[in-house]
Amino acid sequence: MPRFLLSAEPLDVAALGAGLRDPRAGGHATFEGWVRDHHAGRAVDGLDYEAYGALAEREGERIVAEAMERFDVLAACCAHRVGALAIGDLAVWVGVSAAHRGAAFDACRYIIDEVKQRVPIWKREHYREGDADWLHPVVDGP
Amino acid sequence: MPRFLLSAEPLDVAALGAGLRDPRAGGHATFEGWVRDHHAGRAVDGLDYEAYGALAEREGERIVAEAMERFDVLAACCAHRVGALAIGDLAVWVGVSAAHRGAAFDACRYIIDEVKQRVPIWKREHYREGDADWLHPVVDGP
Amino acid sequence: MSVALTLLYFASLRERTGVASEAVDTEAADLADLYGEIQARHGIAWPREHLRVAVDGEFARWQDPLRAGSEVAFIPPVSGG
Amino acid sequence: MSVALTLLYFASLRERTGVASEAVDTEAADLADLYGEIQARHGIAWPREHLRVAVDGEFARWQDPLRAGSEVAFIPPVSGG
Repeated sequence: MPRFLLSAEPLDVAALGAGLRDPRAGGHATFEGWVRDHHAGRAVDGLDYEAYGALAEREGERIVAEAMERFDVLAACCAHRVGALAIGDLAVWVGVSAAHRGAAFDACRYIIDEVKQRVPIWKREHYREGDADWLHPVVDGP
Repeated sequence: MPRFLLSAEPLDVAALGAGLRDPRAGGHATFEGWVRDHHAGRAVDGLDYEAYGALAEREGERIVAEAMERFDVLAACCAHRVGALAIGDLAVWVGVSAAHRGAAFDACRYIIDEVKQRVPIWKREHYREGDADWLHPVVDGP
Repeated sequence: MSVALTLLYFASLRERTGVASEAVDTEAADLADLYGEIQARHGIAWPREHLRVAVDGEFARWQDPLRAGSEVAFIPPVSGG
Repeated sequence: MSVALTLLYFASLRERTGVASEAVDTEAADLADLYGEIQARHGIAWPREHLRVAVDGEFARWQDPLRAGSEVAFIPPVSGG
């Protein structure tokens, strides 16, 4: 079963969470990224996500696998929307189950941090003033 | 609206999460505590939670208020079950919405850490071998 | 001069005393003193340092004097979550 | 000796080139060289240091030689999540 998925349809959070149940798990941490109504001081109306599908899925799987190696967790999954989203829509979901809560939190945060930095998905913001822009935040090397 | 609640019925996670929606929020972190099938090397079949209701609700509210002062978050809530629970049941839920994910994670973790240390709720574990025990972990203090 | 109080017991303290609450008349000087009485009467092993005490649904200090008609709870270490 | 490749463009690079993909024949020595050609042809401002490059759905190094028939993507800074 894939542990990273791209979806053109709204994410089914209940189903995603159900896939991470484990009788040995005492803690389950999740992160939801929602489309918010502002960015860098500008009012935002909505956005589009575009992905390089094949590479995004591979890199996403790699990130989840890294999290499962680094932290003492039982199950983890990440799903990311593509397409047009409105304010308040769920853009990305991460869930992690672990025996203890510290590892669940740490792995959840690792996954969302790495996904944002490494997975080839791009956001085009539509501003209330009518224009739109692809976001390409430049990270200092190497 | 209370930001900490005790419930004798199963927690409705979808409703709890819906109460924390905000168009300014970009990140939503949650923690779910599940009843797990082992503790301190013993197989566990289920457990009971007992609370000192009036004090638990006050101390819980205080903890959520502290989290909202310390971290840059928009909304937060915690709900805790009382009564008899089976393996896999949801015992406690924490949700936090914030403009940015760092604050959402930090506040979520703060709330669950403090709830576990300070809120007068007690767990009685039923072991597969037939006996049962109230848990009273002694913390070095103050 | 005795004071009438209600005592609340939870978890293993409730099992130890066999009651969830009881009405007492006490001459204890403060909450610490009161706990000493209760410990002796019910054979409670918990040292006071491991408990907290609450009066009328708020945490209190062991040195606080007793208030007539109040509800006092001895809080053993908690294990929610 | 020229090599036939497919190039993929995403996000602002796709808007800049006006196509999501294109077939090219190139004599570039490696992926870095290829990016130089494409930059010049499409007037792309991004310095190579800000991009990553992928071949057939896997990240690659700019010094890698070109493989005939492969699919090459220049990856501008990402903004998912």
